[in-house]
Amino acid sequence: MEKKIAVYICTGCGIGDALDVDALSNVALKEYKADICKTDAFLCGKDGVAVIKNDIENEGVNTVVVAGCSSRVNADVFNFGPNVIVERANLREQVIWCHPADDEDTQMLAEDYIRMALVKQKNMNLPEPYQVENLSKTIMVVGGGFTGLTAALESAKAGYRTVLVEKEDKLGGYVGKMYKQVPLKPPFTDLEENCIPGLVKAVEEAGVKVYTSATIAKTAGGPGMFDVTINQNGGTVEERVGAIVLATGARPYDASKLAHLGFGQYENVITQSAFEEMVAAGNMEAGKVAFIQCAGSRDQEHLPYCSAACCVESIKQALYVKEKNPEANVYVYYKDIRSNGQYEHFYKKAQQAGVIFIKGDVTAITESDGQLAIEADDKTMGTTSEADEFDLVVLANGMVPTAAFGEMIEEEAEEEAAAAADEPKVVGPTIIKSNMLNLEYRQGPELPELKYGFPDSHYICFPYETRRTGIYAAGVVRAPMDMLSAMEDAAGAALKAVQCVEATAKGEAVHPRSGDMSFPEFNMNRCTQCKRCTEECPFGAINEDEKANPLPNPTRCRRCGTCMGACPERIISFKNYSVPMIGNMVKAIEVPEELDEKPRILVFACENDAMPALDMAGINRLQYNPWVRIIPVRCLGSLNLVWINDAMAKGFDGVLLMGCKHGDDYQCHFMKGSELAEIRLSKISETLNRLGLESERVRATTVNIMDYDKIPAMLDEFAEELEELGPNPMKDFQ
Amino acid sequence: MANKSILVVGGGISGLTAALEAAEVGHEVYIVEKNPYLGGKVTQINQYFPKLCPPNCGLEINFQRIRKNPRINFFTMAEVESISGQEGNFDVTVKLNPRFVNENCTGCGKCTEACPAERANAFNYGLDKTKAVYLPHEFAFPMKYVIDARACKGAECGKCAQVCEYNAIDLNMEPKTINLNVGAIVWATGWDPYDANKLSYYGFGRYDNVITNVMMERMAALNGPTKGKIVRPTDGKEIKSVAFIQCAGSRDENHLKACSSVCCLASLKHATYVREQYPDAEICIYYIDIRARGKYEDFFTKVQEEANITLIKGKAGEVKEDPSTKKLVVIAEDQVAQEVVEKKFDLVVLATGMAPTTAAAKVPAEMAYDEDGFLVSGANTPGIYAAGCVKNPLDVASAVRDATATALKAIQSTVRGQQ
Amino acid sequence: MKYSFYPGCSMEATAQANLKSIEAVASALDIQLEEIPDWNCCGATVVSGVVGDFIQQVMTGRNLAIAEPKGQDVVVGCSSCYLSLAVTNKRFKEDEHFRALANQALAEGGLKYDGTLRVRQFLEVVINDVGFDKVARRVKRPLKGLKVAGYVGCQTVRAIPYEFDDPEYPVLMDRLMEALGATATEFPMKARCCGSSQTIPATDIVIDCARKIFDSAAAGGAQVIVTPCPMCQLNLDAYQQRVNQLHGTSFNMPVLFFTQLMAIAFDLAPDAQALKYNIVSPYEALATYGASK
Amino acid sequence: MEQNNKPVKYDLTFAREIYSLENGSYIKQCMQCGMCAISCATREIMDYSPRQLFNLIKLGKKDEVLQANTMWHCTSCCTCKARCPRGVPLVDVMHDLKKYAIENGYADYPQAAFYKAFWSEVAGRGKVFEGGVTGRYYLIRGLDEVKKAMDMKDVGINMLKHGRLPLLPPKKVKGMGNLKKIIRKAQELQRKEAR
Repeated sequence: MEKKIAVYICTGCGIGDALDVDALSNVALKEYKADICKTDAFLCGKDGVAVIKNDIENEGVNTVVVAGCSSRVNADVFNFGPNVIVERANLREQVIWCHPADDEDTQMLAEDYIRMALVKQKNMNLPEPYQVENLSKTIMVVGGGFTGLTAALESAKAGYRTVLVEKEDKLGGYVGKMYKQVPLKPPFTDLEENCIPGLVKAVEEAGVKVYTSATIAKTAGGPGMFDVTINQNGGTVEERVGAIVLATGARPYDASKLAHLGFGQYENVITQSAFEEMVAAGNMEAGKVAFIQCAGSRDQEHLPYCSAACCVESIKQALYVKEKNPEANVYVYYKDIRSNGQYEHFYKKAQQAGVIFIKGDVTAITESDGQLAIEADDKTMGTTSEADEFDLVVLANGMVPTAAFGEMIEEEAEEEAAAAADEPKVVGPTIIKSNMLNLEYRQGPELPELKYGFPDSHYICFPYETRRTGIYAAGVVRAPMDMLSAMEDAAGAALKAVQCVEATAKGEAVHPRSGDMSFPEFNMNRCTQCKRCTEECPFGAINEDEKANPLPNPTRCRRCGTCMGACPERIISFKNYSVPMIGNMVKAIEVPEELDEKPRILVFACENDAMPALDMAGINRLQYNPWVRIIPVRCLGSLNLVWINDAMAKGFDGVLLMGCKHGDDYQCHFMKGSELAEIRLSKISETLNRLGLESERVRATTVNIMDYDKIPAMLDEFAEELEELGPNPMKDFQ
Repeated sequence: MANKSILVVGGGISGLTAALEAAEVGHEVYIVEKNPYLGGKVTQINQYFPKLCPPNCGLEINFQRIRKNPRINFFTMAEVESISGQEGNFDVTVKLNPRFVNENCTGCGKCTEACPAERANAFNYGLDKTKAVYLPHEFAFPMKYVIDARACKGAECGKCAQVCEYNAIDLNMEPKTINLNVGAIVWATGWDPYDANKLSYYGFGRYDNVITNVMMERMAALNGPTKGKIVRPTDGKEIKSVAFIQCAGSRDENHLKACSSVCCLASLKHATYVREQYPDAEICIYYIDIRARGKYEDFFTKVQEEANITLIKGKAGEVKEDPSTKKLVVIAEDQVAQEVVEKKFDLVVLATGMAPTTAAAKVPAEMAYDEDGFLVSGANTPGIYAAGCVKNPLDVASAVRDATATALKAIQSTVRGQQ
Repeated sequence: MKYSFYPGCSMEATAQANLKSIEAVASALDIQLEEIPDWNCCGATVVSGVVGDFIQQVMTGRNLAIAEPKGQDVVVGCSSCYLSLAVTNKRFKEDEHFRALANQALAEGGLKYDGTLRVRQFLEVVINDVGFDKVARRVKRPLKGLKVAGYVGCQTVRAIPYEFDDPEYPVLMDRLMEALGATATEFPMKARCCGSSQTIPATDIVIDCARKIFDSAAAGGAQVIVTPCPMCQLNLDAYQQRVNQLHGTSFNMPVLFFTQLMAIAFDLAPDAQALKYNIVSPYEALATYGASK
Repeated sequence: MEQNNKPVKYDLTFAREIYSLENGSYIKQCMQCGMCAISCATREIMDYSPRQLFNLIKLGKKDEVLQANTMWHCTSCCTCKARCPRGVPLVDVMHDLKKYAIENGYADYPQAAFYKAFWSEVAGRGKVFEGGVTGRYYLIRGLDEVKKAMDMKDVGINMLKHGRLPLLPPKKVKGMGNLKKIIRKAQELQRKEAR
């Protein structure tokens, strides 16, 4: 595309008063030879926008720089369609609102931002979407229990061909074996008939292709083109599917580990599931039953988490006993009754039926003459209490996700690890070989676990965030939950699957860069097979051949640029985001000579959290050091060390990386971006020192969106420390 | 031919999610939001449990998604007036209330400097004031000012209009009505904090040092009325002790019959706010059951270990104020100790629960509600779905999950309507 | 405005001042009260403890059955009676099984109650049906400067919680006092228990409760206490001296029915003010407002 | 509560009896929040808070429950009833427990005598006359109580002086015969219902 570049400088909101606009125009026209440069007092107003539109239509402008407010505002106003590149130079929030008006330093800052925007434009192209041939929009659901059946039905009802794979010979899973189920609708008081038979029928009627007694031998490819090998009855079937819902459920916690509650010792101490089957089979005759909650759950020795469903399930089972025999004596021993939300009504219903709830820790279970006795530390009674003559004691033994069973993936080959022993390395997520999807992914065959084997999302706002694009976990395999939640979760995951196949068809990324049509391209000629990209991709998008050549799978890619940042040979780039693009922006910044005593600090800021925080500092008119020049990056994971070189060589006195929080409660939307950047940084400190450059000149910090009040101090303190170090010795070498 | 577009009523986290998820599948979506900004209740939350991360982070991403997606149309200061038709073809009238600031607003803030009138800041639950022309909050999306007609002195004052260089102030703006035709409707109008004035035994409204959990969020927030400092409202001084009263309204036949699901975790989170600012403050939580379900149990465990809190099993019965010191006495039956305990605190935080907005304002269509007023999804009118906290009391992650699921239900309605 | 009226037993003995002032205030406000013919005791809160709620409610139901043909709202002047009548009425309305059974019993006396009436308190009728404005207009001698502790007590607001005012921090009687020109004082104990019918079997309880109430009223600077409840009035009035003896206090706090204060502000006759029944003399505190013997 | 080390043992027999009382089944829905314990005007002198009493019922501690002063100290102020988050009508439950205690011979408290006196007065006349109730009360309680009453005589004299203790009772209910029939029928129905 032949670029015709136009720069529009808005003088509104005080920009015109604070800055020398003519000088800015000169930068565009004279220094950078922009085709057009215009100023307007109210660029986002109708007339201002009309000027730009007119230039696009009549002057052939196809590349626009808007120098005015932040790209966080007026994005719709300055959107001129898919064929016009628009770049914003933020003169308002990050220049005049946080720096003094009519000031030499402020002016220099503004001019640099114009330069950076122009260079950025020169180095970017309109992305062309990645298109897949033989694309499939089929949704595959793995697991035919309550969640899986629901997910399959929901996606079929949305008009998508759906495939369901179940390892047992019968659909229904854990819920299928239940006598009745907890209420899923108001008034949340009545036991409901088991929904599985109806659900199975509906799934069949909706035309879902069902494979029972089937397991997945292999899942290759990526979204829109997953090639799945299904083993069934000794043979194999191939399905090409677009996206996958993993709904393989959970298993009850191994009760044999609950000997302290009499399991294994006394025949009549049974599990929640055994009780369910007993009632379903019509074999439950007990007149006195105790339910023991948190049998395994909320116990650091067993399952540290709460299994979420057991309280309402036990309430339900207690009601079974009362349904059969209203005179039966039923006791529930609990830590806290967790009948959240409207299940409070269900709890009350059980109380009204006469179920006795005892807040207490069971201290002993004994048996005499076939009847059981329970001793408990009875909290609200303030004493030890005993109850005896139980026919049955039912342990609410919690749940463990099916994804937790199997061997853990070993870390990379020993020798490699040894060779790189002095290099810090990001520890990848744990993957357990649970034999469910058998993904042909370089990073391992299943979804990475988050904690306790649950392949859950780490994000509160984005519960379907997945580290394997196009594969969404749902139901109790994802997190401990009750049936009501699982029902919703199934539909939610189905939506995400549907969304993924639609986006893939258009060549667009899915969350968090949804709609992004760019994707990384590899210049394989220069690849040294170092494996950094294949290891570091947070989404496992890049496979490897035997010679360790990267094999990118663009439909798995989320466009964060981590591979681009990782690559020492700089062979990976996007049409609109590349190592040279940022490098040239660095180089475009004017670095005054040492004698001018105007140091320069380069900031690479994550565009998700740090950039808005910087904007917020401006909105709050917080003043900070005018030596900084800020370059937004997709994610600090995309930080390529050559940019640091460029900056140092150019004479910058310091470089600061502003990324998201990492660690257990990480905030990075690409999982490890900021952490990777810091690790990369640590690798060059030695080099810097060797060059006589203090490694303290380059550092990383974490900023969240609400840290805007700390930004001035953060920058000012860094500047002070740099002053103590003195100017960059490379400054005047260029 | 059915309409494939979807109306989402409510622009909070549930509504935004439902709208974005549907739009990213490829559907045209309209969001109708009654506030002058999108984001709803979560914009007023300081941090989410259990990660203690700022909600603005996720909102920022969601607003980015809106900016980049041409299929999303939104209306702020808008409310649905009527709905007719059926699944696949609903006619909806939407009233657009006057903002008195038009699309010319650049967000420069000159008007606020000129405005002589003040109003109680609803965003901070009345804990401070703004001018009559104000930016709802600094992360407001869209970033446009708005005029509170009840506080504004009107056209004869007109100072804001005089200083605005962009002709953005229109003090004579009138309400407008627009009509939309959509295939499905998602009702995601969320919740209101339960009115703590109704819990007279806790003295809210009479004792200024009794606040609610939502006020605590504002107080702890950097962009809140105290710039993030947790202090005694009566004198702005530091606190040495704080009590959290759980189930203030929830799990109560006289108030909210359901459990509000989030308050236990919210109070545990608030305990971390307090602990961060006051390493030695006494923190007591009065509770019936601590409901930290699923993996939230880890957060409960962590807060117990790290924040050094005292948990008292016993619903707080009463709060009394010492008029001279403004200290508060909380009386409760400590059931483990089997005794009535009276303890003094500088600050009492009521963990008030979630009242669905539909307890007060019904959907203008044939719908069903449960005994607390929560909307029953799709019960009477196919094609109208409830999402998020208007349906169940949910934490944010669950509300987002629910909203995502509901987006699919709405899409199904538009598919069904086509057959 | 016409109503059926249930006076209750105390009006014929300890609370004659209540009856007299209600009747006078009612007529001054154009409220017609028609006494339910041959009414019987509602059983108060006591009878249930001997024979159970059902018997007590059937007895109460007899009064409602007698009143039903007139179709008028039933106004009650005594808080305890109101509790009985209101709760019984609610049960007749809402509990079909109860209604059928109770009517079987009432049939023995040739009666039947379908639960069609509304049971109300005189205080609430004055506030909601007459209104503060009309009351204020009727005032002849505003009680300017008089500091009044509005002691609403228990059953007035808690018989049917939230029906009329906040069950624990009611404010409407204070507003009524303000309509008379008086100042309602800060009074945290305004809806706490006076000890009720423990007067005879456990006087200590009443003394203890009364002490706390006086303390609270005095702390708010009240000159007089007003109440709608005969039991409260009796306990606080008749036992005030006893409280002083046992606790070494020196409370001298007249305790009036709110209607007595209305009668004064309306400048009604001494008989309507019925101040002679007050044990703690109100004359001194109310002298400037025209309280008369 | 029990101070020895032997655990107390759950026995639901007594609980079932209490549940069968007119308002007894409400006890089942108590969720042990303890709101009632704080609400009570006489909590400081109660043996057990209502919550504890309900716990004892659940446990089967008949003697402790029926000998407790809890229900007798209830003043029917309705605070607990208005506040109970589970909607337990505690005042009405207390009525049942009082009735049950009287019927089962656990009625040593002066309040029980007062209650009985009150009921006799109502059953006999259809209306209550304070003088009559007091007389009947002292008949039941005996001389000791009269002595205590003498301590209070100044109160009585004051009331007399102010015309608040008429010596003669008001008129009986005219339809007393019918009222008695109604009560008899109600008692009969009540017995039937209890079964």
